[in-house]
Amino acid sequence: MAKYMEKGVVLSQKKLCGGIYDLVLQTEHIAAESRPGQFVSLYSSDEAHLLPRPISLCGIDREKCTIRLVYRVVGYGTKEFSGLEPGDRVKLVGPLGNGFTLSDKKALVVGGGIGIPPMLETAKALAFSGMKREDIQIVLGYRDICFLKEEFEQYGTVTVATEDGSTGTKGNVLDAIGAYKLQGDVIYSCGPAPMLRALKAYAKEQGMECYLSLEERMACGIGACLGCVCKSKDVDHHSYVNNKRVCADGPVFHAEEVEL
Amino acid sequence: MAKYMEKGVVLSQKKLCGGIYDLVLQTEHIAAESRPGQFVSLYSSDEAHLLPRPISLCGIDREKCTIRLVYRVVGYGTKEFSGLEPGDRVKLVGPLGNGFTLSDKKALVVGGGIGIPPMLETAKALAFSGMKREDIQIVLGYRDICFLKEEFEQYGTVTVATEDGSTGTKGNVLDAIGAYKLQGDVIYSCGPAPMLRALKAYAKEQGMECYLSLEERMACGIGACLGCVCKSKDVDHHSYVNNKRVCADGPVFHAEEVEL
Amino acid sequence: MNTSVNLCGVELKNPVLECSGTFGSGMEYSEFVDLNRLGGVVTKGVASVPWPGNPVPRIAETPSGMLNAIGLQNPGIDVFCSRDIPFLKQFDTKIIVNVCGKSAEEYIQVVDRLAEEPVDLLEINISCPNVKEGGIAFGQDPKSAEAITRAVKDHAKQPVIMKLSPNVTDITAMAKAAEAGGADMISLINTITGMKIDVNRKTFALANKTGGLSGPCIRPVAVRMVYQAAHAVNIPVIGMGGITCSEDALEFILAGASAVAVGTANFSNPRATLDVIEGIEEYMRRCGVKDIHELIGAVK
Amino acid sequence: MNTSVNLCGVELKNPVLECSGTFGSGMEYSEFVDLNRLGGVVTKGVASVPWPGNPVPRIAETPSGMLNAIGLQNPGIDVFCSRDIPFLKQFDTKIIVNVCGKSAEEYIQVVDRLAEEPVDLLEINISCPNVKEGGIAFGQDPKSAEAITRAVKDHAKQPVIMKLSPNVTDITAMAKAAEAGGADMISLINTITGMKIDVNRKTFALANKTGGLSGPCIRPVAVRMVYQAAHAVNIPVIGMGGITCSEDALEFILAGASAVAVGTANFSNPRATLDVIEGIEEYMRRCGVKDIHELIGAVK
Repeated sequence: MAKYMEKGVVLSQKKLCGGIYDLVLQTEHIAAESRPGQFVSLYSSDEAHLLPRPISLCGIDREKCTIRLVYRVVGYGTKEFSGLEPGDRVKLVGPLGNGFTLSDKKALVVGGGIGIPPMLETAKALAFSGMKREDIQIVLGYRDICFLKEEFEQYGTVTVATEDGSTGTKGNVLDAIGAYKLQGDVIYSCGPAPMLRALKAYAKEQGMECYLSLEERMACGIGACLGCVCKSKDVDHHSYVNNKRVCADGPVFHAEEVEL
Repeated sequence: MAKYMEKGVVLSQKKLCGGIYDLVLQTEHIAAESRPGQFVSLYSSDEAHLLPRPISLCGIDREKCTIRLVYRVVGYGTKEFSGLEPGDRVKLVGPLGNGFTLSDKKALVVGGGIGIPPMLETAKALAFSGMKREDIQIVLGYRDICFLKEEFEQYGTVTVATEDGSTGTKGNVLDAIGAYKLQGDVIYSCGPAPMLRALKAYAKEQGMECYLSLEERMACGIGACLGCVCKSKDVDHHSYVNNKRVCADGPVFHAEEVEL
Repeated sequence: MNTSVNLCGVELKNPVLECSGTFGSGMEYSEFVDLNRLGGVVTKGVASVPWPGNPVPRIAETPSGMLNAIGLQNPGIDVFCSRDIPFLKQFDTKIIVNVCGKSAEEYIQVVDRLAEEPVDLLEINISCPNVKEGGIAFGQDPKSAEAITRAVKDHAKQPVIMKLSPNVTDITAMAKAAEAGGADMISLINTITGMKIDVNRKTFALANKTGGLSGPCIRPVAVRMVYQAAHAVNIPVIGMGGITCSEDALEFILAGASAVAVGTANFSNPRATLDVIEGIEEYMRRCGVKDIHELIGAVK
Repeated sequence: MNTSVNLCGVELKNPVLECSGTFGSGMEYSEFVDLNRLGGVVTKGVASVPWPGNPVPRIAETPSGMLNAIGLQNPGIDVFCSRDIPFLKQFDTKIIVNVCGKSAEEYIQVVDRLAEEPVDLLEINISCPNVKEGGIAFGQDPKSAEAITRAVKDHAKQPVIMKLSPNVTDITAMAKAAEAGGADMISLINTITGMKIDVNRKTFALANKTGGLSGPCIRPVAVRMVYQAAHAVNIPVIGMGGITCSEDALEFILAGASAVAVGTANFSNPRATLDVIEGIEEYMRRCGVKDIHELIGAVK
């Protein structure tokens, strides 16, 4: 898979809810080469802010060559991106990372917080692969306001958990899975570390295959700097020291492959 | 004279000729307190560029509370300002410096290069003070393309020198003054150091009063940091070491007061 | 909510000062800042006699920072005592006089002259990289630093802050040397020696060739050194280096600084000191911090 | 127009390298950069055995810069020789292997192992601030630096570059120590030790507490030290520290660097090395410079 450095052109941007933005970019090559679970690095135009901001792909349109990024404003870079308007250009590099390896097994698609967006393209890919709707169980965990939920409903059965109980099960995604006794043979997931840790334990207990998409501070984003490693069960093929690179060997890992 | 830190609102901007821009800002307080020969400090919105960019006042409209800045793109800051569009906001501090002390003596108003813009408001002030047109001799020195020339003609008799000889006298402002035997009792001037040095010598030789507006790298722009001093004949009243502060004691100095 | 800190008997209403040399004696900035709001005003360095400083250009911009080579231009202690101190006495803030010299004798002359003046603290600058003699020569060798500290302390009537240079291999050795010499406090960091070359004009950006690097660019170095120094000595530490906002100031406080100073940020935002003070108060409210002392050195 | 430079018998087609640790062994960047265009590739530091490096977070952004505390994670010399060297041999560029160790013996093991490998130059890292033993311990004391240089030189079959730390009081003493120990060249600067505190989480931004500061923020310090070092020794100097574009690179060359290396800029612009090479050529055309040697050390 080739990687490209481009100037993406903003096609649209809207605010989904407090602090969450939905940005669509026209790319030259990136969309055509992208798959669910991969990410792009966006760059600030401010010279004081050097490092790329890795943002997962919420949507990929290979024909129109557009990508959709749904992200939370957490710092300088994302604040800047939230001000982009149609026609503006933004430097990006991608597609990066491995993405999800999908199968036709009965799936639990689990997203928590700002880990929800990449699961949308993942759910879509599963649905488009011809899987039955009832074999795609989608579980979304929010703090309070639900974003992207209606879009997920196109691709499978959606179960929601909210921390404040305002929608669905009060609690986290594990609470929702338990409450509805959701079943599956494989878990695809992205979300905060505690959620991934709980899913890993749950999958092990249930004898399920489980894939986790991790997050870590990155510098190069392409596997060269070794900034964003995670502890792995097996030796990694870069340094042979049980440190896999989140940006290049991941961000998606088999749950048993990594220590959380 | 009070100083203000404000967000100026861009009313208009146009390119006058290669690298020279004409920017009009709506200010809250600054215009009302400004006088010819003073300047404002504009700030980059890029966090990597900290220092103010001192830009002289080419025009002041105290009633509408607007200021006009005509500047050359010479680096990062001015490049950024040249991209400002109507409605954009830019941080500025002003008015700064002493400005010209004008009298009703027969005047030679001399500007060279990007030292021309502040002389426009100066010529206007002389004209509006009721001086006769023939007592306001304006001499402008350009590299090649003449900007603001027509506007100067409203206020006095304009003589032009160009380095390439494309308009007026081929050479510098001194060549033009010599060629037309221009007379006056006082010189008000702004321009590159060699021009000011030549004017100082000429004024001394002719027994004329002469005021020079100087330029120097600044940090605070308000007289605190002592970054932008010039050698002065008399002890300065800040440090008593013959170092006058261009930003606070100047930028306008009596020619005999400073060493160039 | 308590934001006041007591530095060796001197009670500051809040821990926010500004850095010597960036604020004059406050006169120019008093158009933008109510000096009564500041914990204290740290004056531009003053010597026994007027110093003319370096040739221009004295200033160059660098990424997220700047270089200066002012060279401690100052009017000397006589003018300072007759003009700057009376000016500052009009305000309800502490007066901290930064003292510079080219020899122990020159420092002592200034310190002696200030003995009877209404000055709260002395900051001894042994770390200016822009003067040829004195200054940094005392600030890069522990033995010299200890000796000059002791010499100053023997004369000083006010508590003494030794201002340290970051241009050293081991900041803890310098901090301990100041403490051993009897310093009541230390402040750090002064600027880091730097250089900029104008590639088009093929010459140095500064007439002095080198200058002192300051601004947000050096903040990570400053926070590290303040943390190391605070863990090395038992006297209060005043932290500075690239503070532009309250978050920056809190980094230093959490690292162990009992007070902080705002420097280069005054140039990009004349109100920076007030923004820092207000931001610290807001942070304390938001995080339920009742006393600023809960934050000093809280990150270990 | 000649852009080639000869470093102790090794002819680089141009003076542009990248900094060890920012570019791996070039594999990942070869998707963005034709490695044949580079003067040479400086590899990530390699030790005698695999090193796991530090816990995460290893990276933090700072104003116009970043902190890293990777801790020299590397696969050890055996994997390196069987994988990275053959990869690099495919390209028409020079191979410069960065060597790290925790003791003289470890450095020597790597140097010995490389003796028969098709490697052009060795860069000995005595300046990494992110490992507890070795590294910077050798790089902050002239006597130790001289000794490790001599030990390495006794074994090395390739010319030796000693990579110096900026975390010292006097860079000229370190440069002279390397020269006295027999170094063929020196390279500088490595990162400056820094720290960032997350005030909201009240903890260090890096798991290692401190990290190495790099990026444009440190460029003025780097240019100053390269200038000082180049005037202190008679061996070639390789300059680095915050180079993002050709103007930055030219600052170092004018200050006295015979070659330059692009580091952190690779992260913000994967094509940065090529941009620097093309920019230098364009500058030489514009200014009528026929040979890059006319520029080396031209600003005195």
